[in-house]
Amino acid sequence: MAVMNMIQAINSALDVKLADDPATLIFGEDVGYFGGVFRVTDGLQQKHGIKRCFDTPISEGGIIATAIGMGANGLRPIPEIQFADYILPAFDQLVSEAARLRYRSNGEFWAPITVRSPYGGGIFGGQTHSQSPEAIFAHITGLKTVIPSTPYDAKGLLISAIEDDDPVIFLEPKRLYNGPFNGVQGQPLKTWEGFAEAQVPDHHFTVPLGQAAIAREGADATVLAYGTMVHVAKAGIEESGVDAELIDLRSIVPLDIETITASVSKTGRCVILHEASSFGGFGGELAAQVQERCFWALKSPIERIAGWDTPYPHAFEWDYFPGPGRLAKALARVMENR
Amino acid sequence: MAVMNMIQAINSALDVKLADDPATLIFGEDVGYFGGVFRVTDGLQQKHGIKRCFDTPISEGGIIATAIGMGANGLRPIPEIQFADYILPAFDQLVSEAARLRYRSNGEFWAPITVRSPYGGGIFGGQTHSQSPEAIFAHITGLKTVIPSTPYDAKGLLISAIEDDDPVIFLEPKRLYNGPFNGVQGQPLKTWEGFAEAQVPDHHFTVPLGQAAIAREGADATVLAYGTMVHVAKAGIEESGVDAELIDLRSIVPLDIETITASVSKTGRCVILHEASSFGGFGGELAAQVQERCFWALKSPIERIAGWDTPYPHAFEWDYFPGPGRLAKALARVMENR
Amino acid sequence: MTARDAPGSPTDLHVPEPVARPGGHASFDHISFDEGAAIDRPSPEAPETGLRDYGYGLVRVLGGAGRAWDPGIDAEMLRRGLRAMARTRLFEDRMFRAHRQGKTSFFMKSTGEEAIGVAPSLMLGARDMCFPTYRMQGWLIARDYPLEMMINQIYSNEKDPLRGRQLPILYSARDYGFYSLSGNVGSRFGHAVGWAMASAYRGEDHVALGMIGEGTTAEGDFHEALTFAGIYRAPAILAINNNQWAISTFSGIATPAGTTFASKAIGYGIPGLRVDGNDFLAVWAAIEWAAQRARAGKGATLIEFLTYRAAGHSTSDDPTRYRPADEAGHWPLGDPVERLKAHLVELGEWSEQRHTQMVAELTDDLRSAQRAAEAVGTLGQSKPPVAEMFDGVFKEPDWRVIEQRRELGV
Amino acid sequence: MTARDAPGSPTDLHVPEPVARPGGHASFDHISFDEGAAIDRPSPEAPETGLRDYGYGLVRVLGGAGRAWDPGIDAEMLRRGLRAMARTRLFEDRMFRAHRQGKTSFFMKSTGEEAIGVAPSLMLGARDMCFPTYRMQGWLIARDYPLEMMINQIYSNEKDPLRGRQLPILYSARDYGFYSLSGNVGSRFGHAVGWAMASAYRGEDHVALGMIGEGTTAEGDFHEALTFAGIYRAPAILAINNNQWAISTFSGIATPAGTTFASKAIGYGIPGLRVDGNDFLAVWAAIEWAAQRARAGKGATLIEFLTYRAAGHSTSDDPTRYRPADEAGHWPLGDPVERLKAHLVELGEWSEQRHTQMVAELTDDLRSAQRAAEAVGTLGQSKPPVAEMFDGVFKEPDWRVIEQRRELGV
Ligand SMILES: Cc1ncc(C[n+]2csc(CCOP(=O)(O)OP(=O)(O)O)c2C)c(N)n1
Ligand SMILES: Cc1ncc(C[n+]2csc(CCOP(=O)(O)OP(=O)(O)O)c2C)c(N)n1
Ligand SMILES: [Mg+2]
Ligand SMILES: [Mg+2]
Repeated sequence: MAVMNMIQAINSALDVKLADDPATLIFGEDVGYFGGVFRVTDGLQQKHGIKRCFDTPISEGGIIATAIGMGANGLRPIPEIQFADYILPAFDQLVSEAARLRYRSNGEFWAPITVRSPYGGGIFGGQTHSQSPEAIFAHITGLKTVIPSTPYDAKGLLISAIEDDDPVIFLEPKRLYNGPFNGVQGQPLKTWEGFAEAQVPDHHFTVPLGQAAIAREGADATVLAYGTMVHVAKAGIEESGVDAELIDLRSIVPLDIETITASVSKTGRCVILHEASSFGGFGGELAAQVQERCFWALKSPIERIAGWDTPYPHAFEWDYFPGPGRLAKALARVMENR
Repeated sequence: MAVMNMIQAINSALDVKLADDPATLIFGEDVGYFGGVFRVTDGLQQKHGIKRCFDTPISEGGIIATAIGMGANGLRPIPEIQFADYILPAFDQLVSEAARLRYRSNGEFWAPITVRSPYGGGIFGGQTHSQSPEAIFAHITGLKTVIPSTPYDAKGLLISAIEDDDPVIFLEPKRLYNGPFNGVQGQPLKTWEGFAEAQVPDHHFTVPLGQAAIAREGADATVLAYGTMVHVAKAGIEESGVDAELIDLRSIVPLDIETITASVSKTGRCVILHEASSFGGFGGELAAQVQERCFWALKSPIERIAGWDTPYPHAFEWDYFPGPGRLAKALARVMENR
Repeated sequence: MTARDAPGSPTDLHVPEPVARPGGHASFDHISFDEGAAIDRPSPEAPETGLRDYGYGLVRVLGGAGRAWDPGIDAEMLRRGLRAMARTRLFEDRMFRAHRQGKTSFFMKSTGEEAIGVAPSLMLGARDMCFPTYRMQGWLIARDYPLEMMINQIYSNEKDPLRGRQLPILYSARDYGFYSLSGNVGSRFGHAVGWAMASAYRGEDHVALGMIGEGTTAEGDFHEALTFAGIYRAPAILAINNNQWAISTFSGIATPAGTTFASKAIGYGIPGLRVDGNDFLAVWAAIEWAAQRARAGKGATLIEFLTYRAAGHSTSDDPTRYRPADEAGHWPLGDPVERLKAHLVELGEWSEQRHTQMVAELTDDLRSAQRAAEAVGTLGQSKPPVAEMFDGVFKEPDWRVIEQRRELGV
Repeated sequence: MTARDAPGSPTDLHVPEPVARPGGHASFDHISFDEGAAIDRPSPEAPETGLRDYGYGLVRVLGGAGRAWDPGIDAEMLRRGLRAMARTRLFEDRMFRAHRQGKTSFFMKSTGEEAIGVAPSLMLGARDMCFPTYRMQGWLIARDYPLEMMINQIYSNEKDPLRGRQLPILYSARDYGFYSLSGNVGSRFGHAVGWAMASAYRGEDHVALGMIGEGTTAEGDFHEALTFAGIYRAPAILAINNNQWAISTFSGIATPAGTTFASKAIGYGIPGLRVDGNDFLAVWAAIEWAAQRARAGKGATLIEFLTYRAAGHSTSDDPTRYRPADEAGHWPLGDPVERLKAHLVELGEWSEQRHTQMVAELTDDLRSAQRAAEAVGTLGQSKPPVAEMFDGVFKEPDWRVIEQRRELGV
């Protein structure tokens, strides 16, 4: 057991899998000798050899196509896309090929690939280093999408994703790499030091895909969040004074619908929080599911707190980023109806 | 005024625009000499010349990139993507470039392009000639998405889309090209002959983007649909015997939220119908909006009737396609709560 | 000083057009059929820098000036190739008619292009993998994939090996070295490279054959696959079926006149061969050369097979609307079946009579395979259990499909 | 007969590595700097088929063996070029320091590569359009785009011409022929082609210059742009900045050793020139040749500019982690500023003293521009009104941003 930040935890998951499964292979832009622009693959080439962890051309479509072909030939590739914004050139490969290969070939071929990519804002990355594209993956039948919020989960979920025989998009909240973040800019930076979720075993362990975590128990409202927003939600709940239950979804496909419905059935109120722009975002699916399944329990409209329906603007990062204050207000609103 | 099927109506819109605006240009796979695999651009090259309507390489990314560059240089391109399933290789161009150009350049450059593409199933097209990708466009800030359900609207909306200075995805319900279709397979094919919506003026006219049509007035429930599903909805409402109001959204971005909320506030019940697979589909956004805005009016959970969460399977097309029977059942369910 | 805008510019938007449209005179005079550098067969281990002219030549055996590329195949194998090509043609004609009879929704033929499916199938090994286009039914037929199974797939009936999930002819047949097809063109080209890299990674000498249509070379996938293949020296054969047409679009909309598809190899640092695709022996020889190169650890080869799409694009197509009706007759490289047959006859290894007899046998086989498949059912008459629609989205079903299956009551 | 799997295969996964990593000996011996065919300057209207060797040569003027490419620029313009390059370097150094001082979030330099931004900017016309990479601030500086405006953009302050919406240096400056940049690499390369086609469509003789990094040539966008450019003979100059590195990744991961980026033109039927990118005159000459060709209706040219990224990739990068610290010193093509300066001195048109004086003047200008921008504010101290965040998603706002703006109370 060691204290790990999220970078170290992910690095450890990759290290464990490179060591225990010769079919695993890591590749992507700058992941080899250099160890990745966020240092997530640091030391892996040196330790496991250049054939296990290597640089690729700047060609996200090519990276994913190559991974699928390798996956169809018995390997278990773990490609990295440098920023989630740059998954888009590979979108056709992910949707038309990775997601559909098993179904269309009646199980003759499949794509056991795990696509790691840092997503989300809060680092002044501007429009193309800040986006949260989970909604467009969630709609694609045949893709799983996983988003951890702690170092422990990051390692355990990543090992599960790698060992999963289906294609998994593994989105890493880059704002959480070095420490938890409550959504309020300008405070002194926190590290993961001292947080229980940063106690991470060195060895192999898994956190199963499709099981949400109850990050905070509460009686009066349910907050649904994932990734960076789990920490923002904690702060927002505290600020609101509402006794809200916080569910960290951890994977949005598969979605842990039971934990969600059990909670909202109990609390009767639901606020959904995500960083992606609101319209057509994953919050819509969550709201639709919750009202379908918990309609008679609901005491208030389900609220969505999310990025505005604009691109992610550099100077206005902290006007755009859905912070704890917006959540607190939403909680206050849903509590008006008793 | 003439009777036009949807192919003729779209062709007429293109013809009108080629004639009245030298900045318009049509290009895509097989659209030139041949007139398109669905014959939508038939005769346009012959009439307006090869520089106004021409074939392109099989390269959807290249087609859209070229269109954006032309758009930035004063033209108003109308590229065709042969099937909506094949928009995906151009997804990055649409999202990272077309949708964002105006915002990021503070209005110095923009992409006044209209991307036409046939979408949807019901023609035994199998997994990659049947999909409905509207949800992934709806989530993208900066893209408009238009889906007509009649020849009249197709022409009027397409002219509006072409004249719009923002990028528009114009999805054509291919199952409606030659006639309306109520979702029940195996009946004799209907043509557009005899339908009021097929009376289409030859000349220039517009149907504005962002205004839904009330396709059927009703008091007890609201059905939201677009494209092919508008016709399925009519049949499903009839089958159910429920006095439902049917709203044909016509464009999902911009969305006519007022018409929707006015209707559900009146009826207190809402069923959403689309052909795309359900999870993460545009129905989620609609359900979320409706419950946010009409919560206190709702007498029943909002129901979504949509494609199953599987790829579009060839042999099971009519098990997959959400037909009027499923809608009728949903209407019956929502009517249980009075 | 910075303003250089000249008045009266000679620029204009250039849109290439084919030599002839319906009513015009078909001609292929603008295409070079010179053997050029390819009159010689270089060592498969030769460095790429010495091979840059091969993309402008033409590898030929039957009717070629030299015999450098003659793969020296025995008569038995030549007859096997002839048989597989003839069988493919008969099969496709029959299924095309089945479509016209309403027995399925869609069909595609490879008439006049059979050598490109058949020769690599026979040449390559059981553990090599083909990443086909939809014009390679010949690969399966050459490896004796059961015809009845092919027809069950085409009919999407209860015995369809792909369980009704796929459009006709979008087969998958792992045990026959045939990777899963899909309706999207081009998107598996890079899978061939990844597959080959995995093979190399394990030190195996299995090679991947990726195939793409000449029209589809314009997709980004083509470039990405070649880039990766060149850099990682993937043991892959990347081949272009240049059948002159992409639906109604001529090959001049995929690459400008005056260049060749094979020459696209040059930019990727791999050899490019331009090959008579209607010459069974040339196709075999080129594949063999590239496979030897790959197995020797020298990496990938790009091959352009010159051929002609004698049929329409698919059952949805009518080629007389966009090309001269007699264009096929002007195609200088003839017909692969006729050419191989003539060669065997010339060798004294075949005769008209044996050919007629073979066609009769093949027709009988086909007829009984079709009969067996039709006993199961044609499209709409028979299909796998509807419950199977929900299987295989993931390895294990999640609650969504479980609930939905229940909702549908299956 | 079909099983050809040989035992003991020599295949293995090949992953290219650079000549040297930190601690190793930097060397560029593996790269050819021969002028080759490019010792001559062909007619800009020459057919492409005769130009295929140019992609392996090197266009040089300063220090080259021949003078065929000498563009004959007068001393006044040479001094203008020198000044713009020096100004670019000083500007970037200053802004790099501003980043270190916390005045902005991010910055990128083009140190050692200034000729590639500056020479085309001065050579091309006011109505031509550049589709830049982020290493072309020199283009704006050469056209006297106000430095203060550049700094306002970098600081995202209240006077930022892009209203705080973009990451530093992702400028847009239509009136200066500078197309909107974005963080995604490669995705505007095809816009250059579309823009050029529109120009040709109207019979105008304005050309587009598309620029891309050598690492980014691996994207599908590169291939698609070249395919369209070749087929429709777009009046576009498509240029590759080959500065040897893509962040930490050497150019051997973008194209295999032994080939060149310029030779990628061959497969698209357009000429490819390989050019000394640190030679102001050679860059000018190559752009001029390609522009003449484009304006003559002969279509596009691909140009590879050989240069070296002397700086780190960006403020987020530390190149000593992945390449020898002294690698820049081994770069055979020197420094563009020093070379042009030496040339002017040799011509008797410049002196050390004038240079020192120029640097002093430029530094003064810069200082006052920076001061003016800082009077407005640095990142976080000043920004445009928050309400503007909601503008410009569409031409007209829709109800979503109107509601959201209200919700935010701005
Ligand atoms: C990504 C994608 N874009 C477009 C299509 C539509 N389409 C199907 S086949 C075809 C033509 C392909 O031509 P070519 O590559 O020359 O192959 P051929 O049919 O001649 O064998 C097109 C455009 C598709 N299936 N997939
Ligand atoms: C589509 C996309 N993929 C990845 C990145 C991340 N990235 C930014 S710059 C860069 C390296 C580009 O190298 P090169 O093209 O050689 O240009 P240079 O920086 O050397 O000028 C990468 C990988 C990106 N910005 N966009
Ligand atoms: Mg073809
Ligand atoms: Mg570079």
